[in-house]
Amino acid sequence: MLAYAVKRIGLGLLILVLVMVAMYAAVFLVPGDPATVALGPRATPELKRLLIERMGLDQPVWWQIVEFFRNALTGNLGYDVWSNRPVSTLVLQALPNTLILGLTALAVALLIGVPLGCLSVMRRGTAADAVIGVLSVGVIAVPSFVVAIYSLLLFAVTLRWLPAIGAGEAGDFISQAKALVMPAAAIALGWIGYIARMVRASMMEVMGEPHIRTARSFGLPEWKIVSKYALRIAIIPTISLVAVGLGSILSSAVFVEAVFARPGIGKLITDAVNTRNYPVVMGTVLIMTAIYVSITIAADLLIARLDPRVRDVFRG
Amino acid sequence: MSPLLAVEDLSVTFARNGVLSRLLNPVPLPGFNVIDGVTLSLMPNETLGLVGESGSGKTTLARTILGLVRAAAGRIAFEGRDVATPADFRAMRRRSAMMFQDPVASLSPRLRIGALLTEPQVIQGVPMPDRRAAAKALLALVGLPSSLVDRYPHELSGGQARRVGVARALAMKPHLLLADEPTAGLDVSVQGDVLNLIGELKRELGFAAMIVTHNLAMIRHVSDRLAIMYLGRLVETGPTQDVFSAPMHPYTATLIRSEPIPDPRRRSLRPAVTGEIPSVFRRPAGCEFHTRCPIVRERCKTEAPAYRPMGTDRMVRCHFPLQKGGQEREAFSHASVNQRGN
Amino acid sequence: MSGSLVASDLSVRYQTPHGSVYALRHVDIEAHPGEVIGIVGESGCGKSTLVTALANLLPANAHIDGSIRYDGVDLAKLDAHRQRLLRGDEIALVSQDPMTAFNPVLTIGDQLVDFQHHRNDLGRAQKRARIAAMLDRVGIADAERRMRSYPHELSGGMRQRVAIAAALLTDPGLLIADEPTTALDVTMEAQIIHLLRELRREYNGIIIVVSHHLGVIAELCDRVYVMYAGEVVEGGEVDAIFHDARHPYTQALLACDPARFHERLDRLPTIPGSLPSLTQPPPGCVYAPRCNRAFAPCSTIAPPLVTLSASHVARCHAVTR
Amino acid sequence: MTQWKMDRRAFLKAAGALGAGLAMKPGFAWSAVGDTLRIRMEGDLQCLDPAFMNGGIEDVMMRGIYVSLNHFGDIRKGSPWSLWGAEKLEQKDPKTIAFTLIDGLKWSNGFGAVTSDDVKFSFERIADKARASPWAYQFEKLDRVEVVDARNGIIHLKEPYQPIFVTSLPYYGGHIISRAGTEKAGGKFTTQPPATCGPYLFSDWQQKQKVTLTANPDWPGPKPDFGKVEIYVVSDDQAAQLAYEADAFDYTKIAISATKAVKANPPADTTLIEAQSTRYVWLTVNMLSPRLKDLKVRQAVQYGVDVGQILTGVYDDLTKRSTGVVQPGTKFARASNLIAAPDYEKSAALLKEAGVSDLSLTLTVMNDSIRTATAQIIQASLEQAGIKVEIQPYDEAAFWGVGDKTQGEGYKNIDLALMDFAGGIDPSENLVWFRPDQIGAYNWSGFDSPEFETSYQQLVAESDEAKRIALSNRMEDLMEQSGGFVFICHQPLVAIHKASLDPVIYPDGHPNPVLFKKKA
Amino acid sequence: MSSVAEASLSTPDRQRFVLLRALLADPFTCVALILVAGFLITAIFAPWLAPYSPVKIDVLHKLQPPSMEHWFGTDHLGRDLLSRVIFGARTALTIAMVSVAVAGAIGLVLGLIAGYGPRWLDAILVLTFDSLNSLPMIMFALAIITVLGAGTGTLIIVIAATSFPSYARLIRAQTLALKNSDYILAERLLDASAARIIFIHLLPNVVGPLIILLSMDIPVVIMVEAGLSFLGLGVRPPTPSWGSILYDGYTSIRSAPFMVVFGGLPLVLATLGFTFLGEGLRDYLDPRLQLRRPA
Repeated sequence: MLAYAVKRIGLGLLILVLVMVAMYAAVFLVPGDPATVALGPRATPELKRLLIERMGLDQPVWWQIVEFFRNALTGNLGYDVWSNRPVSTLVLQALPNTLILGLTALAVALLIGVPLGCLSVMRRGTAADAVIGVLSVGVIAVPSFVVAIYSLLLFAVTLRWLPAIGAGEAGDFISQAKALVMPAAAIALGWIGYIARMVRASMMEVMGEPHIRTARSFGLPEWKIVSKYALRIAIIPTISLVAVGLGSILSSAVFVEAVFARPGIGKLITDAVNTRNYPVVMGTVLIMTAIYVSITIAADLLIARLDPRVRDVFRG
Repeated sequence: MSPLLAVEDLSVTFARNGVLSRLLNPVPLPGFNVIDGVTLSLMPNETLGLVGESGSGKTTLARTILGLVRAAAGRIAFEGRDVATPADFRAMRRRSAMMFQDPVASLSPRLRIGALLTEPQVIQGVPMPDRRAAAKALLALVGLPSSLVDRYPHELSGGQARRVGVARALAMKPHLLLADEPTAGLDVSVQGDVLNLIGELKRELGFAAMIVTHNLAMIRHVSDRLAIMYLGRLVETGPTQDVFSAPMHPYTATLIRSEPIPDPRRRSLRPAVTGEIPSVFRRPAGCEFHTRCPIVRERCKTEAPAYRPMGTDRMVRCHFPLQKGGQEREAFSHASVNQRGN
Repeated sequence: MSGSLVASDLSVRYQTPHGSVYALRHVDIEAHPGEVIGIVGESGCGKSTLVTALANLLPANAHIDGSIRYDGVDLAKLDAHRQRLLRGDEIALVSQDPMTAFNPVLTIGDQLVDFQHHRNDLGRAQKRARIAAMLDRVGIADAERRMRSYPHELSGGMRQRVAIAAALLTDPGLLIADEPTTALDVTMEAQIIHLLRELRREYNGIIIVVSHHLGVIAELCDRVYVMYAGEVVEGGEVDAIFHDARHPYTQALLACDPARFHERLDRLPTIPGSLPSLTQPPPGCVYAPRCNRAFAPCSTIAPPLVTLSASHVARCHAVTR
Repeated sequence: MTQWKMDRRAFLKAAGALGAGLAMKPGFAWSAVGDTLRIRMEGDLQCLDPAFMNGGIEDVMMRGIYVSLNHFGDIRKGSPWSLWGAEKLEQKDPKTIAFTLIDGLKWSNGFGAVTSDDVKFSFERIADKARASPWAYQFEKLDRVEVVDARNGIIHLKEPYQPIFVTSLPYYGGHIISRAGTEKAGGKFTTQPPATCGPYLFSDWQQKQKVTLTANPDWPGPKPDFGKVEIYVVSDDQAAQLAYEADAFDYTKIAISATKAVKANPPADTTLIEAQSTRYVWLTVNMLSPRLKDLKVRQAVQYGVDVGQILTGVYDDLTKRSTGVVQPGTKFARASNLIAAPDYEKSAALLKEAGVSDLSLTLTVMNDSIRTATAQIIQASLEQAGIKVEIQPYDEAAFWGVGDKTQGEGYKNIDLALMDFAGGIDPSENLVWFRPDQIGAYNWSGFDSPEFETSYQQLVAESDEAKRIALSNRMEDLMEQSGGFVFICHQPLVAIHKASLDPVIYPDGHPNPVLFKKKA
Repeated sequence: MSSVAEASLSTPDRQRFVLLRALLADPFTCVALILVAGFLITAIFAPWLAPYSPVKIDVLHKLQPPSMEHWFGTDHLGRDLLSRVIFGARTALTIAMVSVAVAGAIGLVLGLIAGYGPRWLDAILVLTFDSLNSLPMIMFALAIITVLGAGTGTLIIVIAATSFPSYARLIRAQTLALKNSDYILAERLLDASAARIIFIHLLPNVVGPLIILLSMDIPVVIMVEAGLSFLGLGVRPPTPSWGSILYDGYTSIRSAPFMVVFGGLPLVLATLGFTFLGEGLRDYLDPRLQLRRPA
């Protein structure tokens, strides 16, 4: 297990390096530079040159990459071109908001999606199964910003139950929780569908296995077979899905973050990309990829914990 | 007469780790031998039964002989020549054939039977004026209707698939046939079909066969000689009739004794052997069988017995081989009871 | 008789997109407490359907006719809930493949505790104690440790012992062993046969052993039913079946088993021909197309069940008392 | 030269009247607005150093935390400037301006009184070429600031530069920072100003969410109406409008496309502001492009664009067609375009004359909704004139790179580009980008007119208004005659605010929260 | 190579009808089939079905609510929304099908190479797939789009480039599983060349699950296209696209809330249709195939 973890982490680091190299290649290819963007019609060539030098964009790409990693190893991810604040600070300020949003959304999605999937399996072939089936695909198909907009109209504008924007007052848990409800729901909705479908599909497969027949032959009640015997196995692919999903939520939260004016990593990176604020782009991508890779590793280790068969393969 | 196939001291080692973990772990973990020091030979036209329980390495041995698995040590000779390089193995494979345990699984599922049957010729560049006709001829050879040429493998019954397997194996008129569990999963009323077919073709075409199986009842009728495997090693070889009538290795005796007899009047009183088959990962010290052997002695636990000849045509790997009429034989006598009949 | 199992005129057919499959037709079997009943037949003979029907585990597309009376109650007429209550209480199943019969992600102990769910009177600790005792009885050393093991950590033979222990823990009146040794190596098979035979001494319920292996049936059973293409073609005392088989199929089947011959045969005996279609079963005798003794009525008129002796029956036009 | 003072006086009168009006109604109850003013801006702050700020929220914050010598009035009142940090601001001659700071201005964090040396430091710092401030052009003509005494100083210009009162002093460049504080901070700072002196203090910042300003107790000037200003960061106009409706702020700019609906059905207690911003929009026709070398072809394009459709389709007729880059409605605006209405036949005839058939052009455009909508109307209307147009959208950063000669020869290959710049209120601010030296930078038309250049130099030095008007009109004629431009409009500025307050918006479209008033 | 096509694609007629009948037997799949067929017909016959030109601008009649004249109303430039939705189907389906096919082909080739090729090559390819998967999609997309310029072709490249790694991983896993299967061993024993094994024996067997997966990914791609168009990085205006209708609808949500509905509805229906059709196909052809993560 330890050897496996070490191996996975090694691979993860390799992926991290490759992603950064790819990012630098992209930067190299993408036209536009921060000076042109920010200074708009007022930039003088000297000024542009100065900014470009300040960001090291005049150096060869390989040198920039080496520099980046050299600095990253000492915890220095570079400085925001405009505010000159450390990128690490920017990311660390934005990250909690997105993480909380993503985790809450996924937790909600799991709490609703998994039981729905189970219910669907227990009532397979019935109207309930059909309704859950259509609903889950339906909610996947509705773009999250549409959900966001309409819930904003309903709950913030018309009913005034929930705050329209922001992440809540710092330190005020209730206000933060209130500000979380709509964005989390907007993201969670589609995921409820995904998870319910995923759980149903893998559950159907598990339900056909001989050990379920064994459990039935001992007269175990169906709910117990589903919730304990089948779910323990059927949840495993869902865990990988959720792990990958958290990664994609972090970057795709940008629509929802835009609608609810919620400060977060999605907004940070899109803004940075749009203004060609390369140090911020690179630093954010590095941290995001690191998080993504660690989540995937964590999920694999969790799967190994949940499935003793896998666990033993790694032990051996 | 020189043997068609000679295997000497063949070992196969499975590495414990992949490339990456070898990079990450500076000290490589030791591999384990799934085949260990196997020596056997096969005469032209002879049928050898390779018998063992699951995990004994019999299938791996068969695959190693044909070069599908790389041997860690030992030597293989085919028709008097050493087989070592990939080219050697290719040459050898052109003169030999293999039948797989699962006949349907060994046929490429998206090809029709006609294409599958003639594929060996196509690959080996044998000129064929009419592929369909050639396929039909092969079907006829194994007693199948020619209408099957357009079928897909999954549309065949178990027996039919087995026959197609035979036809495909014998299409190139090999000198050696390796058959891996040719009757596994077949009903008794059908398994004879396949074996009879192999027997007939063998008489007709003349090839040597090595049949890998765990089915003792079947193999005693179709093989000339037997080789018994336990944990990747041969424990006994000899003419089939002799091995059955007077097994020398306690394991052989155990196997024969364990087979349930389809006669309620001759029920066995107790199982011939207790305990579980150890894993090749944790080979017992000394004689591998000592953990389960009913006549185990102290020496067996520490000292590995040599594989040594006994009499003219027999080899055995045991410190204390069973003698005809010997005392130890009692432990394996087929004690039976007829509960209702007496 | 109390505790007896009587299936009469039992037929099962499956609705499939390609039409009905008549998997079981007009089956009559009976079993009494203390008896070991063998059901033998080759693939496609309907023995799995019979087991599934007896254990009330038929899939939704199965349609059942006739009756299965266990202890006077017709199992086929019970609602799903009552059926479930019987399973794991009165009826226990040891299934075919010990490799896949247990949930791979739950420990043996955990599953065996759950399987005793009908015993509301027992606490978890008591259930575990029962498991330990039962594992010990089926010959598993170090029961406590094994209860903490996951199924894949056990060998096939050991898992089959656990499966038997699990079935016995529920104290069933009817124990069905579906191909209990098929997936095992021959040395393990011998051990499981031995175990089952030992257990029956202390067990008073019915044991039904289903197998395609004549040797296993001969070793274990008191009475045997031979099945072919969804029908019971012959039934009787084990000795009568093996030594005085009357139905041509039984005779042919016995003749095919190479284990019955000690001298080398040049040609192994076989049964020529193939199974009839179960979608459209022949109107006459199901075995007629392959039978070497078939005569005119065999292919058109379904043969009656001929009683040959008190316990020996055969479904054949050619047999006589 | 005198008009500035007159404007100031006029404003003072108006302010006095307003003050009298307020005094007559003491202690009235505020209907919806409390002591906190909540306004919404689009982007977050990045740098509060006036020399390196980026605009937007920073601009608005600086109006609160710093002080400039003068400041603007509301754009709807013609953006008159008035005194603010200076109690006296006098133009002695075309090259000298004397100022006196108001009494009692004090730096925070114990950096003492605000002095004329701080003014000198602030202005000269931006003008210093070595420092490479992007705003250096605002003080391009600054020679030096002479410190007379603690509160008095004189601004010396290298040459006459009229626009200084409106382009430099009231804007970011004119904000005064503390010499002592800045030097103590190492000469530069970004988000933590070492010392501030304005009516508000920068008290809290929640990144990408909100900035809070609280009243500065040491502020010697007139107390602002609101004790606290919260500036919310919401980039999306739609979201902001919804948030406003959910009572999250008191003032927000809204999307132009939403104006019609808001007008028809305004949220409760809400006033809609419609004004014309200084942002001017035009279609660039690049004469460097091989397809557009012929003036006739360019004129065909000029005749082929139906600007009226753009005004209706994109701007809901909230604005009128521009006659150039100079703000319409001001004295400097041209009376009319030379080509005032589309004429497809004329267009086709011109093409025929030029011997061009199957003309197919690419229209480079930024990828936001307003600009792509405009581009599509241009495309449709040029299609009627027989010119095929393909729209090539770019994101903002890539867009600016397209016409940048430092990035290769691509700028010569642009056919059409939909462009818009934020302008000022002096015509020179808007015309400067079309000088020949801007080719390959911001003059994407490749417009290379020596007469334009000389006129420009005259324009900035000239103080006679009539001459300036003539000059600027002539320059716009030159632009149009070159075939390189189709003037579209100055974008409307649309904002909504609680009816109970009275906002002040600068010509750049951003509010000055200091001047927001509560009203009955 | 023709034998490959023959092996993988030729299905006897009876089987084809069996498939169709089986698909129609399930009510969901039946509805899905109708929906998909509907969208396909709409896409193909768009010019005949649309009541107006989708690019005809009429600014005087912009943002009109649904009426008899304009069933879906008009957009912010006064274009007929129904016509744009109809032509949008063409855009959406073309992009979805082409990009999925391109990604599938790349994934197939690379997956086969990774699965059947030497281990070092496999390691490199898998690392590449994983890295591409870890790359923030938006940056990646932006890089390609800004270099190549927005447009249908670019969109296809972006979608193909971001989605092929998952197909390649599937194919690789399948290939690895099949590589040691009996029939591949049997072929190796016959000394079949690597090309023969890959193209005649592996390809037809891995392509089935891939096709199912691809069909299930079509709705995902439609969503991605809509998403990128929403960001203004999708098809070039004035090409009608559901995503740009959604975006235009969003910018006029207060004045014309119906636009978001009419832009979103076909998207939702197409997603529903393709998803259920894909699931029906999977259930029928390969029930054990695992669902994948959403894109």
